[in-house]
Amino acid sequence: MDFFTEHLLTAILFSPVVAGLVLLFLPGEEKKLLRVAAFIGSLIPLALSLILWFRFDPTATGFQFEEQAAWYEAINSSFHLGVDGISLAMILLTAILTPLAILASFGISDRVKAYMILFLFLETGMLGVFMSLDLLIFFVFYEIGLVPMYFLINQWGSATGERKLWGGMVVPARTYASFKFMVYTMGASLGLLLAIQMIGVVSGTFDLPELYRSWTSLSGTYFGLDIAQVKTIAFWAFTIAFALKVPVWPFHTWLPDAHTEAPTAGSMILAGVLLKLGAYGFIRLVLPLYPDQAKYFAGAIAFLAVMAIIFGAFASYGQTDFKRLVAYSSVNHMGFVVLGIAAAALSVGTENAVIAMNGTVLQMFNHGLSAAGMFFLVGVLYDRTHTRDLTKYGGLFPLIPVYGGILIFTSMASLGLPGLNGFVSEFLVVRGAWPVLTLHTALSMIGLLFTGAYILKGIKSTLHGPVNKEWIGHLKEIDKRELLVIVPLMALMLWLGIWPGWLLGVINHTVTALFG
Amino acid sequence: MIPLSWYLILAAALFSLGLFGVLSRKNAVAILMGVELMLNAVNINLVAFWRYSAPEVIAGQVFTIIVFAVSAAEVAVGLALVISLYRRRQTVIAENIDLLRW
Amino acid sequence: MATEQLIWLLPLPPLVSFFLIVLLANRNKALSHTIGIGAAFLSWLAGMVVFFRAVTGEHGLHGLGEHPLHSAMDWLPLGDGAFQIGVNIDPLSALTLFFVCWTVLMIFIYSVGYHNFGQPEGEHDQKGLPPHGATVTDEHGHQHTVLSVEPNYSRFFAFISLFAFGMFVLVVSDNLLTLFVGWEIMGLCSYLLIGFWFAKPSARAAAIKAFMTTRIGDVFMLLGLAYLYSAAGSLSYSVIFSPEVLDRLVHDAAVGGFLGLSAAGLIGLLLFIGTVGKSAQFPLHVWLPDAMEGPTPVSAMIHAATMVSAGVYMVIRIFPILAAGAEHGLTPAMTVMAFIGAFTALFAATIAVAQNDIKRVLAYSTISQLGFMIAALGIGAYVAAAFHLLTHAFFKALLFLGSGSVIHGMEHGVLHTGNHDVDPQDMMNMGGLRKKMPVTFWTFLIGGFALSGFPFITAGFWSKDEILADAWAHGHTAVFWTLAIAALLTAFYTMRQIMLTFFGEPRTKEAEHAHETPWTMTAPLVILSVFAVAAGWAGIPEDFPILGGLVANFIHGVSATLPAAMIEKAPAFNVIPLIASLVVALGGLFLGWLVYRKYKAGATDPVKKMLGGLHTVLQNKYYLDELYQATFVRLFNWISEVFTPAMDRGVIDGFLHGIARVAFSLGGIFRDRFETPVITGAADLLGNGVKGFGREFRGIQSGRIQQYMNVVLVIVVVLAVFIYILAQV
Amino acid sequence: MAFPILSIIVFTPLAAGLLLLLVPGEKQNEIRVAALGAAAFTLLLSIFVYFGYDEGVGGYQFVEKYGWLPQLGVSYYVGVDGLNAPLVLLTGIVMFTGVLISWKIDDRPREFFAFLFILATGVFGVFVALDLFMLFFFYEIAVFPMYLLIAIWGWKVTREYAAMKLTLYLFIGSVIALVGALGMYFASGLGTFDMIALEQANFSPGFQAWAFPMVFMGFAVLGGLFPFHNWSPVGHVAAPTAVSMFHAGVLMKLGAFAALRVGMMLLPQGAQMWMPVVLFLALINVVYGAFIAMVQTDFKYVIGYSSVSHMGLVMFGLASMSRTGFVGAGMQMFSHGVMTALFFAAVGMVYDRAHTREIPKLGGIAKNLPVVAVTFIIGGLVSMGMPGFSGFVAEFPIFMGVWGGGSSPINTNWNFAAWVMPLIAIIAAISIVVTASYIIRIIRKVFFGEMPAEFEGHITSISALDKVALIFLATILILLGIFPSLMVPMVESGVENVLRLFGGA
Repeated sequence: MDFFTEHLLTAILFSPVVAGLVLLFLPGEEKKLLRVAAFIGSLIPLALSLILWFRFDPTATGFQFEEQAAWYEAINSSFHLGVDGISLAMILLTAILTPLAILASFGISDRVKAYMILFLFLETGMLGVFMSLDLLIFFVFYEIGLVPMYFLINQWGSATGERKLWGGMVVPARTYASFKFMVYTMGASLGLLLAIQMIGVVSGTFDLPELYRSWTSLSGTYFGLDIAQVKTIAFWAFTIAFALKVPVWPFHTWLPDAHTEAPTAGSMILAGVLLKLGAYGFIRLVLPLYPDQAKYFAGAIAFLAVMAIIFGAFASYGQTDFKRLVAYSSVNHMGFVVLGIAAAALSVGTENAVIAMNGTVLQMFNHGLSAAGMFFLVGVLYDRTHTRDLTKYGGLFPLIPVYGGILIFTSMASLGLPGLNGFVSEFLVVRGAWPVLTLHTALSMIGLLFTGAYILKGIKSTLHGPVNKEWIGHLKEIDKRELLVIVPLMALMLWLGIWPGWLLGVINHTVTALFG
Repeated sequence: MIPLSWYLILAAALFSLGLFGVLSRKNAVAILMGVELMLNAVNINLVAFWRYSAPEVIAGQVFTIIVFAVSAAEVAVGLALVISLYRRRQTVIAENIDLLRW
Repeated sequence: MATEQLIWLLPLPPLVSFFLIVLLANRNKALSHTIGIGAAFLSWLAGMVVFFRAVTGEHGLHGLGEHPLHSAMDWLPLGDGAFQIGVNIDPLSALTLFFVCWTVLMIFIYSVGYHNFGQPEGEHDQKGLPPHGATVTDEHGHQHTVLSVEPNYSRFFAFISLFAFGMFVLVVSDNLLTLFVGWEIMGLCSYLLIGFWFAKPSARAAAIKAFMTTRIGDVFMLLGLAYLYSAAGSLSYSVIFSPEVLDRLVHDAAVGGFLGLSAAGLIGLLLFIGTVGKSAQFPLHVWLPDAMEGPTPVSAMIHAATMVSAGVYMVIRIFPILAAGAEHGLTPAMTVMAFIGAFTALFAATIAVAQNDIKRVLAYSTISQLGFMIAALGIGAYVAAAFHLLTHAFFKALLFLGSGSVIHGMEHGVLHTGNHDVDPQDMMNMGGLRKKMPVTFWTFLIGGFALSGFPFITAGFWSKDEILADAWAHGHTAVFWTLAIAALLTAFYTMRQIMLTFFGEPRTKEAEHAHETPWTMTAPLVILSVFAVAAGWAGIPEDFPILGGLVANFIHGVSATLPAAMIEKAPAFNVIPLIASLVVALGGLFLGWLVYRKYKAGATDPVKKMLGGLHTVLQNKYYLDELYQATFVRLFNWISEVFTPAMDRGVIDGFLHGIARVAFSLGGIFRDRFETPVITGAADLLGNGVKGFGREFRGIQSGRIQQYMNVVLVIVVVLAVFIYILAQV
Repeated sequence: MAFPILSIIVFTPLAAGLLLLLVPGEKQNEIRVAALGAAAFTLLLSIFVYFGYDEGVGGYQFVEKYGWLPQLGVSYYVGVDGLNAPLVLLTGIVMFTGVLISWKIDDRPREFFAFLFILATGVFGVFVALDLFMLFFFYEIAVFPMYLLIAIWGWKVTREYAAMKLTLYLFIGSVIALVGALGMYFASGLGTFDMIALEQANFSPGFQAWAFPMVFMGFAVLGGLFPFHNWSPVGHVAAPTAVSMFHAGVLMKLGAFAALRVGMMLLPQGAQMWMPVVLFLALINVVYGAFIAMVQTDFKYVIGYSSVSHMGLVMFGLASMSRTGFVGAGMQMFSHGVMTALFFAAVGMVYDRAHTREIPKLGGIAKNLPVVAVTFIIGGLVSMGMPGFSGFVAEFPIFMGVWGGGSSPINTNWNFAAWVMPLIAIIAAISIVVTASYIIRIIRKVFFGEMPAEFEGHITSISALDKVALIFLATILILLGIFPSLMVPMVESGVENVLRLFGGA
């Protein structure tokens, strides 16, 4: 292992920050320069993670490219990084989506510098979560991601719209959304924080591989409670924190607001990667650390997941705001992720668990692609029409045929059409969940059915139907830059739909080792 | 010879006169004179005690002389203050000089 | 090239053509249809090669049944193994491949003419709407309106190419998952094609209706697949139809079972619901008639030859699972199928009687015919079902294309008169087209007779007769009679259609000016009509009087697809079903002729006279759409537009806001009720206390030296006295 | 005798202050430069001390001891250990930045800087003193100039009131502490004020039982412990910017530090007896302070109450009676010092331009003062304990300490149920969210959004010196957050010392 390989993860992790700092010293009025610089800066981690991808040995078990450095000896927390198949997939997703998101936000002309820097910092935050093998480091990155996102929503979010609160108090929608996003998430991760502290106190270390051994095999009485009860409480603390991030019903209400108000690129990343942090937390922390509790409460979690699937679909169908519609679709799709997680937790050690978890991770990746694509397309339309109201569109297909085709393609991917990426993962999840969570799975089909309903509603009211005269001549066809954003996503969607093996191969081995 | 008590009575009378002067007079100069009287009363005591108690040592006279010196200095400073005060306020009446009051 | 490789390549040309047209050729109409038809032709060629290599292998079909052409590869690495996908040609898929290749190719060619290739572009045409016709000036300076080319011409060929790809995938795949993939791709294409004229709200609605209704079936099918996969550990035919797996599905309690149904029964039912959706069986049939909003070739392709047949193909495919454990009589799953099939057959036939739209009639007849197949399978008539699938594909495609040709001719007339109020699809506006469009007439006649099962000649007769024979032979008399009545009605409404369309005098000016369509449309009609007749001969029962054995019964070989244990030999010849089918076919046709032979323009439809109120019910399809609208659709709209927002915004957000309010008010309480009064209060109290104390005692500070000294004196005296007293004591 | 670096640190400001008084008052620029020079010099020395301290060796270093009043056992005895070295550095930093941002003061800058420096001397003295008498001596020196600084240069509206209130609180506190301290002096029977010696005096439990609360509470007043916190917000608000920085940044640490050094280290058993009470009070500080900060409308009051809440965390860590808790408290003292200095600097800059601190009236400042906005945001993230900033590395161990407090080896005679400590930690954790909510609110309302029309043109950009100060402080916060190892080992070595006194490992 040469020096480069040994420190590959650190390089990937901090290259965006470095890029951000470089941006800091570029002249603020050179917007073009800043944009390009940011884009290039975000390409570096992509290139590096591709190297990582190819140097990664899918057949080896356990974590690879591990790095460990002293960080906070006083509480036995070290800067410990490492990747396995699952995190590798997520890193790849992050590294792919960020440049595209930055490319998508070339339209931003207000405080470009700050915007781009925040975006790069955000990328580091997300990558860190996927890489860290230390509970505390995990939390650090998990939380730090909130900050850039908050400002992206609060500063660059949609300028219009208001939200009524109690007592006739009316606040701007983006203010409401960003505040809700930040405080709600922090509030939920409070439990996580406390639980982490508790773990640190009880087992004296935050190192995950070590905790996998020691914490799970812990016994005795702590804080006057039996360890089982302690673990149960901690389990719920973890679960709620991650459930909110995913988000699982009924913790999902921040999501439509945040997504709707965020700038296009923000929504892309939010839906594409940030939601995955929650699911990843389940896979990386909850299941390995609390196998028994997870098994015991899997039914409950699955229930919430099903509620998310069903009501996510219904709510999405009920929207007249295109972006809200897509936002709720995330609730619906991530529901399947959680369902898969629950199934894996319940049947760990069996073939079902392996299949469900494979489906889950794949679904995370797929949803990352399709959701990002959908939000981007909504953004493209919004840039041109300055409305997100579905009733204001109609019959745009003849005016913007290329866009229309792309929208239909992406919608179908998001719908889970066989041949495109969404289907394989959803099928695997359903397959894995069916034998152990039969009723839940059956109920979730209602959601799957209405996925179709809202996707078609989106297409129907934008592209199809009698053309809305108002737009004739005022609608620009999707341009080259935008194509540059969406085409890679579409390519990946198709590729993953036809030949998921290339990704699943990496995921599967890890999953089999962990849950088989 | 004359008993010591006589000297002491004289001194006490002189002291009381001085004290009365200090307490009763309004004129600052007069108050100073009262102070002088009291000092002199002290001197008389000192000399008398020396003479009757320990004639062989001269501590008594020495002490008296010190008192002279001090009183002289005191008068000098005091009168200087009074005069400068008079220059400022055209008065030497103690009542009117109550700058220290709250 | 090895046959297996050929099978792998078989579906690809249409896919390639799809991408080529979308990415490159979408501006060039000629290039588009060249690519499209070229691809279809390649697939057809490959299909034929595969078909003949397959059926002419040693031991013919039986050999193929035991050793199907099969090749597979790892697709999804799962756990230690992997999920395999592959291709597989056995007698059943070979048969299906045969008619799919033909119909697809024919329809591709037909579409060129149907979309008026070579005609000028219409002035008022816009993408997403049917062409309105173009005005041209001939050499004499006369202006007249002619058909104009379809604005989205290229797109149409892209879509049907993709559709063809889906169908081929479905046919050649060796496992249910890739079958489902093709199945869904077709679903998408049917959505896109039904909504091809998406600017028409009716088309848009129909497209969504079709997609959603079939999707209902699909999600159940997905569950079925999941169940089957988890129970059998695979989805490959070779595994799931192996006797030991079937036995496990039936008897192993570990794999579940529910309400007395074995796992096999449940899986079968779940998968069957998929077919109910796809093949438009009751109660999910409602989308098919509306789907007629699409261009006619689409109707032919989706709703006759391929997609709806795919549903039946799938149940035939999984017949071993359905029938598993049927030692005595029928499995519950089969009973359900028999019932639904028979019911649908009759039900749809009754509706068809009262329809005036030429395509809707065909649509309902399709539903009804598919009902026949399902019913056949339900009673275990495996071969008969497959047989009818084959013949029906041909003659129904023929009929649809014929109707399309008729409509096309009518449109010509409409453009000529310029009266756009006349619906070119309404049979009441036609009549007498016999002379105007001879080719269309004759081919349509053949198709119609095939559909009604005109004895001995047409394919429809043999397949339908076989179904009835089976039903009778296995003693399912209820099914038998139901189907017989359905067949009677079929013959009747077919004749009604023919009479109204082609016979009598033209009932409108438009009908008078209708004329024959270009060769690109008629040629496919001719070819298909050949099969509409000949396809039946491949399945004449050996023991049929006179005709039996003239042609080797090819169709029965299909049963070789089944596991050996399940193969039943064809029922012995019996005269009763034969008579029945003769009676219903001829009787129906005769009745139709009788009723409509003197039908004049403007007269009320005789059927209406006969049926009266019932006719309105039939015309409105038993008000099922209205019922669904009033129940499900309304319910779901309520949930998504009223209930869910109320829950999210009201309950959940309300709760969150509540917490926030509590926090803020708590801060206020702390500040106003405690901090200010108590803490600050106490501090100020202290401060003010000290101040007050000073204020009280500052009087001493008079600044009068003598006053001070008086005080001193007093104190001195007091002390002196005090000390003196102390000294005394 | 080594180079008397600590004495130089302590007396440089005093000397500088006195010298400044000799400079003619109108030579303002010279005065400023001189002041800056002195401050920079002190800062350099304190940096040297900080990095010169060898945590590997631990214990007291740079020790100086001269007899001062041998008859009474009073000696001039100074030295640093892992606990106060960071605080010396902190004082240097705050002093330096304080001078930087007070550049614009034109009302008698000479006297201002003179008093500021005398204050600094007092603070340095308290931090380094190892002699009880010296400690009190410097303590009073530190408290007295505060009165003048606030009363003369403070905010017109409340300065007299605030100055008087502060002085009363602090003197009363110090008197009570003094009584306790004298009690120790006599009870020990050693006849010395040398704290190192007194550590060994092992006072009788009975004595510790009453002496500890006096000493601890006496100093804790300056540390802003509930219910004696009330002087601090008022004082912060009234004081001029530089003084607020000193005040919240350093002076409050003085209280906490003295409470630790004199109270806990000299009277460990007393500490063990009384800690539950302290813990409870600190808990109130943390939550209550945060809640009140949330509803304040005055920008500076919000910061003031947030200081109360955060100093509560220091006390909280001390009261946890566990290694991690102590480490956290040590870190929090430094982190909060820098953070709050930054806060007040920013607030001052905003106020100097907008002439109002009413949050609803402010808005859109970030456009004209980007540096202020960014650095304030960083400070805000620190105060909401956002990971990656020093606040987190300080607060996390504190909470851990409280979690583990129940089972910590050094808290004897606590006999309440094992679930109490976790419960307390959980309650205290609420403050994090509350803090987040008000910090976010301020950031949004003050720095972003629409700028009120009346501010147009008034919000002039800040000087380079101001930028230096702000960025300097912000950088420290980030560095510490990313590399806690810059400070933690040192604090740990100091904590070792404390634990030893508590009989814990």
